[in-house]
Amino acid sequence: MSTMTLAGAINRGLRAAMDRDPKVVLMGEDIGQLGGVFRVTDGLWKDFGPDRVVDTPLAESGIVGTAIGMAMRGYTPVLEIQFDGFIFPAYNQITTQLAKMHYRSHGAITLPVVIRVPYSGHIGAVEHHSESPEALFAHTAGLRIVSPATPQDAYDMIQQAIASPDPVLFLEPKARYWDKGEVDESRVASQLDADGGASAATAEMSRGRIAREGKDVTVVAYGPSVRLALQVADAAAAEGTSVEVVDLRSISPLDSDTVVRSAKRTGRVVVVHEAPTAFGAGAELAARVMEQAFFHLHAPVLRVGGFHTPYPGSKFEHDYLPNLDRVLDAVDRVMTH
Amino acid sequence: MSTMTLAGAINRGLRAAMDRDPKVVLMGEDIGQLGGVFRVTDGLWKDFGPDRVVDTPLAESGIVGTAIGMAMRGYTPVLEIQFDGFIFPAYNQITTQLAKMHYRSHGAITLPVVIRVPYSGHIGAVEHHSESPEALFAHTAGLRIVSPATPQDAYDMIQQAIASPDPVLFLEPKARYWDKGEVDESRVASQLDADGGASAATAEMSRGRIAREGKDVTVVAYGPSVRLALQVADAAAAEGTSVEVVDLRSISPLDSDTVVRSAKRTGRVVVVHEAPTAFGAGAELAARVMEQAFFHLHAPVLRVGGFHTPYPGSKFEHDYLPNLDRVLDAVDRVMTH
Amino acid sequence: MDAHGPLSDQGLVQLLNRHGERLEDERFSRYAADLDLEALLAMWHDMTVVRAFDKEATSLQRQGELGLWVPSLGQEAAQIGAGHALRESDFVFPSYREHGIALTRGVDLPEILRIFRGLQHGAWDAAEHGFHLYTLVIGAHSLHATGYALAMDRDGLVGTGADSDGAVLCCFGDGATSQGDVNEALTFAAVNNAPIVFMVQNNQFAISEPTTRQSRVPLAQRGSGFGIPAVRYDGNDVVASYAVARWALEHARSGQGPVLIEAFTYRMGAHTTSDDPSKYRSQADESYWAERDPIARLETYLRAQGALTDDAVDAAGVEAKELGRRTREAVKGWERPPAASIFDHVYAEPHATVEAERAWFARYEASFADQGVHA
Amino acid sequence: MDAHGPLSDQGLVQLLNRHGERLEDERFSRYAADLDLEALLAMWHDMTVVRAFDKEATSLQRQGELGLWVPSLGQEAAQIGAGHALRESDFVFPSYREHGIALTRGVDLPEILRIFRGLQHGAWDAAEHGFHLYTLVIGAHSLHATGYALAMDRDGLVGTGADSDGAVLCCFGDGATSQGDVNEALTFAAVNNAPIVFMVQNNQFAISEPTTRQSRVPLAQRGSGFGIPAVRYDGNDVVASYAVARWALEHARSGQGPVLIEAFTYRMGAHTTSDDPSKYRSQADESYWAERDPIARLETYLRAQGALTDDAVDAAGVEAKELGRRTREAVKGWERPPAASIFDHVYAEPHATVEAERAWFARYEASFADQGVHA
Ligand SMILES: Cc1ncc(C[n+]2csc(CCOP(=O)(O)OP(=O)(O)O)c2C)c(N)n1
Ligand SMILES: Cc1ncc(C[n+]2csc(CCOP(=O)(O)OP(=O)(O)O)c2C)c(N)n1
Ligand SMILES: [Mg+2]
Ligand SMILES: [Mg+2]
Repeated sequence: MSTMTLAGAINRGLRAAMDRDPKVVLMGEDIGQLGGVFRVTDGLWKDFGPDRVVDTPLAESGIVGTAIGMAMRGYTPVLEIQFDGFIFPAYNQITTQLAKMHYRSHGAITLPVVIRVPYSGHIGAVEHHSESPEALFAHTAGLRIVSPATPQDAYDMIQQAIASPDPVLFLEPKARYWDKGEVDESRVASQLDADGGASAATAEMSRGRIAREGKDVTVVAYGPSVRLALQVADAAAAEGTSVEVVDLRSISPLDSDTVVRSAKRTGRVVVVHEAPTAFGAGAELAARVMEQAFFHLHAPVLRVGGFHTPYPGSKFEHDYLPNLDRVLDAVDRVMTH
Repeated sequence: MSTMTLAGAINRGLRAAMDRDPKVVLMGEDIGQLGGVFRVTDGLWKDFGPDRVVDTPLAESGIVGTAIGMAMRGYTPVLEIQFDGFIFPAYNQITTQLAKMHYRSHGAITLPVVIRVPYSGHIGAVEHHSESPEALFAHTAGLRIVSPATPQDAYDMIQQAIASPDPVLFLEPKARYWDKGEVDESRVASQLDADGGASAATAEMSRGRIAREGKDVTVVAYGPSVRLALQVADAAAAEGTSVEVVDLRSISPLDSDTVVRSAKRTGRVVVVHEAPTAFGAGAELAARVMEQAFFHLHAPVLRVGGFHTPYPGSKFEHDYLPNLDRVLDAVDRVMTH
Repeated sequence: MDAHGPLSDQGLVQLLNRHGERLEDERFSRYAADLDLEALLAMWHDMTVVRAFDKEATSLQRQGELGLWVPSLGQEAAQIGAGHALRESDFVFPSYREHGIALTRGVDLPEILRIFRGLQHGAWDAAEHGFHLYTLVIGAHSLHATGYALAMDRDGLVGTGADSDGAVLCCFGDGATSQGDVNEALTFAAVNNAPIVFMVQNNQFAISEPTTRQSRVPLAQRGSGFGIPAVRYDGNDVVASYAVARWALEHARSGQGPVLIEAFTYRMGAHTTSDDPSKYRSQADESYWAERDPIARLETYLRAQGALTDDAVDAAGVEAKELGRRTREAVKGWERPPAASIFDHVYAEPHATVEAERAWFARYEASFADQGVHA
Repeated sequence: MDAHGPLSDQGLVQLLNRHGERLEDERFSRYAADLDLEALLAMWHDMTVVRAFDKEATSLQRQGELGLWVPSLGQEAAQIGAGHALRESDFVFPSYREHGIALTRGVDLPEILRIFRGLQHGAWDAAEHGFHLYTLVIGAHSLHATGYALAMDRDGLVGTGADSDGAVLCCFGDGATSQGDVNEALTFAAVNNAPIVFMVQNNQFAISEPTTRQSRVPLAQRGSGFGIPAVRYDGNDVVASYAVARWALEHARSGQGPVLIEAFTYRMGAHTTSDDPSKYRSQADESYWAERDPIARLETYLRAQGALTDDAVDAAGVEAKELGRRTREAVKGWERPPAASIFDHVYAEPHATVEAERAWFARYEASFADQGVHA
């Protein structure tokens, strides 16, 4: 066990994956000598050289598109998109090519490409640097989408994502990059070294976890919002409400089973994410909980997310994003039934 | 009143808009001399000339991006994206630029760009020619998304979309292009000629309509699925179930008020769309109906859509897409409560 | 700057003119030096085969057996010439019209029609043939091709002088040159010195739009903007097509980096069977290009050389007929896999949503078996 | 093909060298002929103002008053030269570093900081200044610029010879040239003969990546690939910057179509205040370029001409100080609009979702007023 920041855990996870498999190649803008604008790849260029840590031209479609070609020849490209808001030039390559090639080829071509994206807000940034685009990808079959909330998950899941034969969008909660936590480095190593490691790893990263047990209300979150959900649980506990927190970890697949099981116990569900509420991941979760646990629900599933506006200037982000008060307000509302 | 196909109604609507406003310029691939691959712009190049009906280079990002610049100088570009599956190269321009410029400029810049997209399936086409990408855009604030289901709506709504100062994604149900219907051409003309015509037009195209009244179950659909919903209503009626059909017409904004009102009457809702169910527009609608009509619901809102797979080969599309049996099955299921 | 537009025939490399006469070119003749009459006959053979196949596919579409067909009519020389210049160690990224190259890569032509019958999106094993699946999103594959070429380089398959040396041939049309992706591919290839040949088949149209809507200079000139050497040639001349492609592939294989070649040709047929070219081009234009038919001029040459006999022509006709028969039978004989196969290969590992929907679908289908169809 | 890489200083147009000596250029001197000492002093003035502003903004960022700052340090000559070549009838599409051009377009510099203080995304009236908002998605605005230019052409504002004739100046960096959008912009501009000048400020870096990661040939060469005339010049030379930009703008305004100009310069500061250039470039490199400082060389020249007096320098210093003070006061004085303003201007017409959320937010805020903050 060692203590790491979430960013540090990803860095260590990348290093472990590169040590494990010489076909793992990092590609992105400024990830080499600079170590990425968030320093997540710090030191890797020095230790693995410019052929394993590649500074690409400034073109996201080109980064994803060339990665697809490399993956066709057996490489495992791990890409960095510099900020959430800059993934869209690659949207065509991701949704029409990366996501569909396995299907198009009847399983003959697998594309184990990982796309790392520092995402979400709360860092006081300028436009396009604080967005949460997960729902814009989750509708497209062929992609997996995960987001770790803790250093341990960051360390494990980046390696599981790299081991998975499927393309994975790996969303890194950038406001949590400097959060520290204990990390056991041995568990994922033994998982991946075992027979069927890639399958086990894929399955594991696709499952949510109960981050805190409770009995009155289920609060569902992922990535940057898990910490908020835990704060909500604390605050609610002080008022006598017992909150169960589900950390989804995976958005595609969405581990609705874990949520539905919890919802059947609590009868009340609140979903939190930074992405706009409208047409967000919370909608899918709400719809599934209703479909599968309708007769257990005491109250409608409520959603707390960003608003249906562009991400505003950073001086407004604390009003725009879910915060303790807004989530507690939703908890109170579901508790009135 | 005259009889037109849905494609013909759009053609007539475009012509009327071009007659009304010399700043309306059509742009797209093969829309000129050829009249578009579906002939929706047939005859317009001949009558308005190549400056009003522009064959562009083969680059969707370029089409949308240059249209933004033209709109900044007072033009109203009406774009054709040749097929649904080819809108993604323009995704960045649409979501980070077109959708956000009004906000970015604090309202100083309006971009009345209309993007026409023949969408949805059932035409026996090859890959990328049958998709329903509405949910991939509805999460982004700043865009309006509408889809007509009848020639009358096609005629009215294309003109309302062009009159609207906001960017509009105008989704044309291509399998319905050849459906015929009566069209009253005078109504929208007087709406647009009146004071505040653009506002009234925008508001009107943003509202759903009750396509058929009923009392047991509300079936919600839009675009290509409205016809299916009406067939379901007929079939259900034969079995003694009274189905109310809501034609949403608008996906952004989603006219959930009309649906919620209906849901409060019937207590049962089924949403149908061709797009994959997971993370689709049906999820948002289900979540809203639950939030706003929870205690009126006798059964969970059910969704019938495409599956979480790429759009399959056309020999499978009838299995992949919602059909009479699948929707009736959902109607039966909500009726069991 | 070239003063000529993108449809000019100035400065085209040509080694066999439309009258079937061989020409010399200082730079490229030597790349055609190994083309003896036997080799040329083999090319003629392939060109006739793919044209016959094209005809058959078109008629199957007309009969309703195919949803669509994309003919390569008129582009046989560009494709067969390039195809014969390829080595087994090379890898091709076609767009969707490269049936001629498919043939030279050992793809059984009728298999292509699985796509156009709506049975599947990809219809052959890309790795086995060194021939990637067709990509319908214009230009998207140019980046895959570049990445693949970079991977070949990493794998030590470039510039060693060994037979294992290879390069990528990436095909796209004149229209595709306007796509951002294609230009990004040129950038990535240039800065990384990728072993790739970008081959533009300028068939003068992107559906209805003439190449003048995509560029105001010849498309080969695009290369220079990225520091990529480029050549423009008569794509209806199979000898030049072979020679230029061979030069380009050798350049790339030997580690000298990317090349752009522009085959100036003409789409003699419709864009697809859904298209009606009479809407946007003249009979005169079509006649002009009919006189420049790539197969006819090779025939003239081979006949003049006494290399093409009536017997050979007859034999090719018989073979074409047989291919037609085999194609028809294959197409009509294909069984559609069960509906539930739509859930296969969405992911390589199980995905809960797909598995849940697959299970639902199985129950749903079973309910019909139990109860008969609803209503 | 140019044998030199993208960082070569071969073939740069130069009219004022680093020693502050004027040079002649056969083609471009005449475009600088109208630059008398007064005009040059005005340019010097603007360059010093924007540099002073840059310094103030950097220190405000260090004090935590701004989230970020993007200095234009070192690029003043390229920007002020171009800015002085503009007419009021022209329209500029900047990227996000064109504070120098902003100044010449009448934007009150402190206003720019509203963006970097997180108050808003756009901070001036684009139409009023003929200066579009900053665009942070690299290259995206190049297409807007092209469309805008085409609209100017439609509006009869090109090639008439009248003062109303205008052109678009579109600015982007070396890194941006790799984006698909920029290349699509070149295509759309070329085939439509748009009145636009694409100005690449090659400051040798895209954050940490040297221009060699974007191209293997000089970026100006990109133009020829699209049939667009191009010129490469010393972007630290304000005289050349003016002359080349003037030529380019006249070319475009007069209806002769698009031009690409590459200002070869150097980003003397960090990419942004979040960046640490010591991670990826040497002190030696920075010193080399410090000797080529665009302001210093103009000063040398003007002093040698007796046109720049100590008094003038002092006066500029006072003005800079005053601007600094005004900037600090402005920044600290801006009031944040109410939170509910985030719902404004999402759409031009009411949108049900926004209105419902706005209403919810009003109720939610009111609940605090009633009950105090939760918990
Ligand atoms: C991104 C994208 N946009 C539009 C289309 C529709 N489309 C199919 S083929 C074609 C024309 C392509 O022209 P060209 O590149 O010259 O190739 P050709 O068909 O002539 O071989 C178009 C516009 C597409 N397939 N992909
Ligand atoms: C599409 C996109 N990708 C990545 C970024 C992040 N980013 C901001 S500036 C920059 C470098 C730009 O370099 P260049 O074009 O040379 O302009 P410069 O900053 O040097 O003026 C990058 C990668 C972005 N803003 N947009
Ligand atoms: Mg073509
Ligand atoms: Mg730069």
